[in-house]
Amino acid sequence: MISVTEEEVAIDPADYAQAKINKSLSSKDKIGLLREMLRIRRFEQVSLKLYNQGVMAGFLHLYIGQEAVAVGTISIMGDNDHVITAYRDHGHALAVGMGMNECMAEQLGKATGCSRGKGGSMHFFDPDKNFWGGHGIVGGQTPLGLGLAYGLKYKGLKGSCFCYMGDGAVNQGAYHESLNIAALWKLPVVYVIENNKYSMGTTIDRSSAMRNCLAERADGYGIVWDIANGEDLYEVRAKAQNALERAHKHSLPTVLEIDTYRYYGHSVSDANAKKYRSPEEIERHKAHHDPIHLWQKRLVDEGVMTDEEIEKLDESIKNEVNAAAQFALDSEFPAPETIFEDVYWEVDNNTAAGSTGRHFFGD
Amino acid sequence: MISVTEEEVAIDPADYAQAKINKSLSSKDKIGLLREMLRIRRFEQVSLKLYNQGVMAGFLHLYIGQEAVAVGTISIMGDNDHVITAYRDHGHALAVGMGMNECMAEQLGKATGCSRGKGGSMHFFDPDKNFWGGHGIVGGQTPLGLGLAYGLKYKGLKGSCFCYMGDGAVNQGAYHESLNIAALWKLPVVYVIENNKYSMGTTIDRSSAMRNCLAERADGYGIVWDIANGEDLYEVRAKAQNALERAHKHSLPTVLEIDTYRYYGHSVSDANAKKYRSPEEIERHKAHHDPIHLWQKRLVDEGVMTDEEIEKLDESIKNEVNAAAQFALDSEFPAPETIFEDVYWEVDNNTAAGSTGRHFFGD
Amino acid sequence: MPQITYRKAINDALAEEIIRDENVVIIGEEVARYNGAYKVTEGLWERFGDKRVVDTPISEAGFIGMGVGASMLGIRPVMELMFWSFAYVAWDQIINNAGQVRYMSGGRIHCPIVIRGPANGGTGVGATHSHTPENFIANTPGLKVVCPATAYDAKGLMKAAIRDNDPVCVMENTLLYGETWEVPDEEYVIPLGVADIKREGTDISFIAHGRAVITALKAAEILAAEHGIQAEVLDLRSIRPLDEEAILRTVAKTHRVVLVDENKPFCGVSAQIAAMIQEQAFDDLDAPVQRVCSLDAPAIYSPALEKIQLPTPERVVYKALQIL
Amino acid sequence: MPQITYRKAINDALAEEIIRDENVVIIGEEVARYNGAYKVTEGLWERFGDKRVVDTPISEAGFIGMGVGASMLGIRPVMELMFWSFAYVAWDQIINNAGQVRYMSGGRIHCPIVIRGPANGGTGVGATHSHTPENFIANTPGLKVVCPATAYDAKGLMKAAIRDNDPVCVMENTLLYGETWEVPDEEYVIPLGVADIKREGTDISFIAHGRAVITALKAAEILAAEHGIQAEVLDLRSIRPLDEEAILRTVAKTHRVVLVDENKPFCGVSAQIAAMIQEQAFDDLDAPVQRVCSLDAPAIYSPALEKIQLPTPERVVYKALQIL
Ligand SMILES: Cc1ncc(C[n+]2csc(CCOP(=O)(O)OP(=O)(O)O)c2C)c(N)n1
Ligand SMILES: Cc1ncc(C[n+]2csc(CCOP(=O)(O)OP(=O)(O)O)c2C)c(N)n1
Ligand SMILES: [Mg+2]
Ligand SMILES: [Mg+2]
Repeated sequence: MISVTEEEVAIDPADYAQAKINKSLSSKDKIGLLREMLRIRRFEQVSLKLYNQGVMAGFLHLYIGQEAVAVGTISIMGDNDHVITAYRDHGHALAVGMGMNECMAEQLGKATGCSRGKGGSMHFFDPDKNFWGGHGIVGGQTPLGLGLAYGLKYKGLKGSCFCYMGDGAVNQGAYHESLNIAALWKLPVVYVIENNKYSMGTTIDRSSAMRNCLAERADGYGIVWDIANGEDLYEVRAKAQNALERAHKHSLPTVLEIDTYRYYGHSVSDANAKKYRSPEEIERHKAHHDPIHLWQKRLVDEGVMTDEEIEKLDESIKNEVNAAAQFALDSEFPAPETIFEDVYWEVDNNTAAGSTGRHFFGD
Repeated sequence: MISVTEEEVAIDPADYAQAKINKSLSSKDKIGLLREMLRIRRFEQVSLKLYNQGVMAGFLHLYIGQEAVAVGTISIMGDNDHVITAYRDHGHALAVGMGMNECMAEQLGKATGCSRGKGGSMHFFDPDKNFWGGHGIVGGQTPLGLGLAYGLKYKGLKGSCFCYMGDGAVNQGAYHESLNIAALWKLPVVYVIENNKYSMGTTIDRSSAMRNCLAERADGYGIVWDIANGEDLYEVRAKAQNALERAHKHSLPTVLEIDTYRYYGHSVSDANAKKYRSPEEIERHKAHHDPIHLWQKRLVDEGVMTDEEIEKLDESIKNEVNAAAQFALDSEFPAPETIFEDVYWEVDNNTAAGSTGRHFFGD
Repeated sequence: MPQITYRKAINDALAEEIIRDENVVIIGEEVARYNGAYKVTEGLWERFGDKRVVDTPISEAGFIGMGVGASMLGIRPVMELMFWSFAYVAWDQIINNAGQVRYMSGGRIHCPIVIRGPANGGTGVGATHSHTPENFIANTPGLKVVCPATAYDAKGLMKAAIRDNDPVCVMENTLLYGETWEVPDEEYVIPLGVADIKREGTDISFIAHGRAVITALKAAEILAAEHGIQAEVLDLRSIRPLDEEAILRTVAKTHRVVLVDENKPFCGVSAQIAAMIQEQAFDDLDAPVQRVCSLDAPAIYSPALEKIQLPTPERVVYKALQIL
Repeated sequence: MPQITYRKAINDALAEEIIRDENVVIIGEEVARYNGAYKVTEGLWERFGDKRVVDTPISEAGFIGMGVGASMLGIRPVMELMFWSFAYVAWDQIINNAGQVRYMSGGRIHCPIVIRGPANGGTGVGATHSHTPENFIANTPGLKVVCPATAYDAKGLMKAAIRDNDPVCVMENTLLYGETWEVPDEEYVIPLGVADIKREGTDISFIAHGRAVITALKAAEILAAEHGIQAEVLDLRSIRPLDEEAILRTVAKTHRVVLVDENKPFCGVSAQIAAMIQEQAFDDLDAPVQRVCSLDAPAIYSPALEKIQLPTPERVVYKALQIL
């Protein structure tokens, strides 16, 4: 089994900025990465505001603090690389290029939402952008990610599926079944464990037995694994690139654990967010480990941007988000009859199969 | 985490006969071990005969070739050590001391069966002998075994649960969930992987990705694991004893993989038994790796028994089995009204709860 | 009588049973230090400690199966599913292990386990989080299922469930957790299998379980106020065992029935009740039994539509008027 | 017309669809080299090779979910469950992923997956191996379910299922695999949602699906021979979509109905059919709709009793005579 790609050998682990995938970044690219991270953060801040205004139902799981994971990994992807994640999905959705309007509208349950108001915050989808959701059952997306990788291989495409999951999700059996199949059949799936140290209010040591880290369980299946520091965009990209190449060149899976942190509670309704961890811990992360601040500092240090330019970029993004919020608020709720749409393809497409026999019951 | 028991350090791996648990065996004990293995083999041979006569329904999974696993591991157990296994359960049932009569009758679906004819070959039970089944869903018993260990610990008892499973069963997610909980909560469960190299017609390399062996996946959870040669009763006992002590003394789980082999097909209806493996392979095992022959040879070498004594023992066991077969054949089928018994404890025990409201529907 | 919430009533039931029986243990995700995702187990870990209130990893198949195994040894685990929707990753453990092990062992084993948690739509959490599997559970001989509609019932039924020697699935409702009802201070237990007339009436019977009872009661008020029609509201409380006699009594009294049911229609609980009534009370019926179920699509997120996807008092009234 | 087995009919359907569409792939435990536990996929691996016929580890949640994921990309996996009973370890993947992902994505995704395998009791394999979850699947909008009763239907319905762009669950029956029926050489497809009158009659209607159709036909023969009564036997074939019109037609014709159903009674398929008939054809009925289901206990092993636990022609005849 091939465990190290050529690229990996070439990387000086001390400086991920020197990795080929990072060295080749233009200034514009680097600014683009900042833009994507800021778009996520601002989007979510406004989402939180809207949630608190009572225009959103259910859960709102904020990604704030974890932005470099989605942006870093997704930024290296090509046409045949696919993404699937759990309910904390706004970051990935925006990173793959989904529009803020349809994402915001989805959260408000509007007809203009990316899932026509049927999915909500946890269930963003955009297959046209290779984004397969947004899944609410912990670990439930891990076999789907496997299947996307299987489909790519079946079709003879050089691609991959990045399947994101939390540190708590590693204890769902379906994930292990998926690891075994991925290794056995050499499927190009990359399981990205976004280790933010908590599953709801449970610290990682109370939920997971391990030797050194969660990714290491991959050893049991002969799968190559790695750990990345999720506050460093360069490192995330370099290590994700290794996984991507392992998928593209060798059609092999990887488990990539990325250390990260969420600033907010598990979801907005998590009143305990400051009970199971100390306010100091949160502040420490904000002050010293914030992926956006650290990236901004890099860009300034590298002379790519000035503070003023960053400020300006941020302003334009805030405008974009506010416009999206307005779009969402102004949009209509779906019509009642749409309840019965999007259940069956055959019915929606008015085919013979969709018109034969009764498909819906009751009234 | 404690990984090696004192006993382990003391064992010369080259000679498991010298392990304390084996050195303390009297001649009578050693003969007893042979008796148990022979009882299983003869029981199953007669079961096969009966199956072929058409008096048995469903599946018959023979344990022949694997006898040293059940007998070796169960022979070290005490009052608070419990056993649960899959559908290939005759060996474990007889080894815990269940009577041949009720086991044979169960296979014929008779009222005198250990499960009153409700379980059949795959579902032997005898909680009074700490034997919790006989389970048909692959891997389904692994959380139950965890629960027995949990219950023991909850009650403050120094005990263990040995949970047996096949090499194919390691790919069920519930097993991994169980491993994590076992390690996290320090539960005295021993997962015994009876690695007979095949899950139905699938060789282990086509079903399981691994580095070196299946048990090694335990590493990912920080669980101690070991491999034993299942043709050597001494080795099985010595290694099981390590696991047992780890459970008793430290309330820690173990994964113990035991190399073994089944001579017959997956079940009696497995017409392919000679397709997915060569007749030579089977013959080689019978000739050189049979746990009963090897044990008999040991006993003769050690001067514990003569060939004639072995022959006599075997004869008496054959008589026991034949009598059990007759018992089973002579027994009555359960009465039709028993279909509705053993569904609800409260109904069976005629309690207030069992008599309130309708419990059964239809007619 | 004091007014307490449905949530507090369950919390009290759990606390009382923990005190009463040393084998009762609360197990589930976030039930201990976090006080429960919906705060049903609030304060229990602080009061009763690590042994009696246990947080689990997110491994429903593992820990529910573990509870079943422990119950075989005489432990009485009360397992929380954060949502009953998550039962589907543990489905084999629930149906096959909790549900069949007594039978397959010829009665040698029993499983005094309770599996509880909310099972409802209506809170904007989408299709995967809004399942109502009481019909699936009730389909399965060996399992019992109760769906309390009030705080009073929730407490009494929960205590009965915990004392029951068979596996009992208790399906609660997040929309009810914060609602209050009168609940006496004195101890009481409500036996499974006893339906409850929540409102007397003469003209038509509404039969329901869980939160649909509240919907039916609202519909009854509308009917009375606007049409002078007196609907009787029968709360099944327990689906299996089922109080068929109470059902037949109300049918014999009113001759007209609307079933209100948050299940999806196809093979929902109300399908069984309708089939049973027409079979056993054919001549008592003056009109076909009507059903008001959740609209037959996966649970929609959009809050505006989600509300009308569940049975509404208006839909109940409409159906009632059609057969009056 | 050639007589072929139910097994062979499915095998032919799979082979024809593999040839017709390069995206069709057969995936499951022992389906390739072993030819399938019940030999349904016999010879396919030899003919079509590793890419099109794939053996899996014993990881139903993993591989069914994988199939769902692949289907989202346009692959058309035909997944074998060795028994439908094993679906319960993959229940979340089936209900939530196959069943809800189209809805939750607002129609952006569809899952042209088929999940097939036997779902029946009667073969001495005990409670955990004898589940018949067609009622659970049919309860779930987003999923479809068909239960063929003959070789002819099995082939035609399987081909329709594979061509369908929604997830279809095909529930076969091990007791039928070896039975033979006439099946034409020419290609044909039987649309889902079309019931089939398997026997014309005027006096009473037996409505059934799967192997219960055969039971109903036997009962009809007995009734004709011994009582001169002509029963019509309607085979639902597909449970969801359901041919309600055909049901209402036969009810309007005979005015008396016995439902024959290997499901357990509580919320079984026949509960839904009974509820529907009494609601939509109340005035057509001369007697309550009767149900003959599996006796309401986990599937017993004992071969003697297992036989009578399933619906028998005798029980159908008995019920019929009660309302004639
Ligand atoms: C099967 C299942 N069990 C429980 C839940 C409830 N739940 C949702 S998120 C969550 C915590 C997951 O934590 P983690 O995997 O670390 O992801 P994070 O929220 O930190 O991103 C839980 C318990 C669920 N959605 N699905
Ligand atoms: C969940 C589930 N899937 C599939 C099966 C069918 N099945 C029964 S035994 C078996 C093979 C198991 O092999 P292994 O675990 O190696 O045990 P062995 O038979 O070799 O003792 C299979 C696939 C089942 N019973 N349960
Ligand atoms: Mg986390
Ligand atoms: Mg094996």
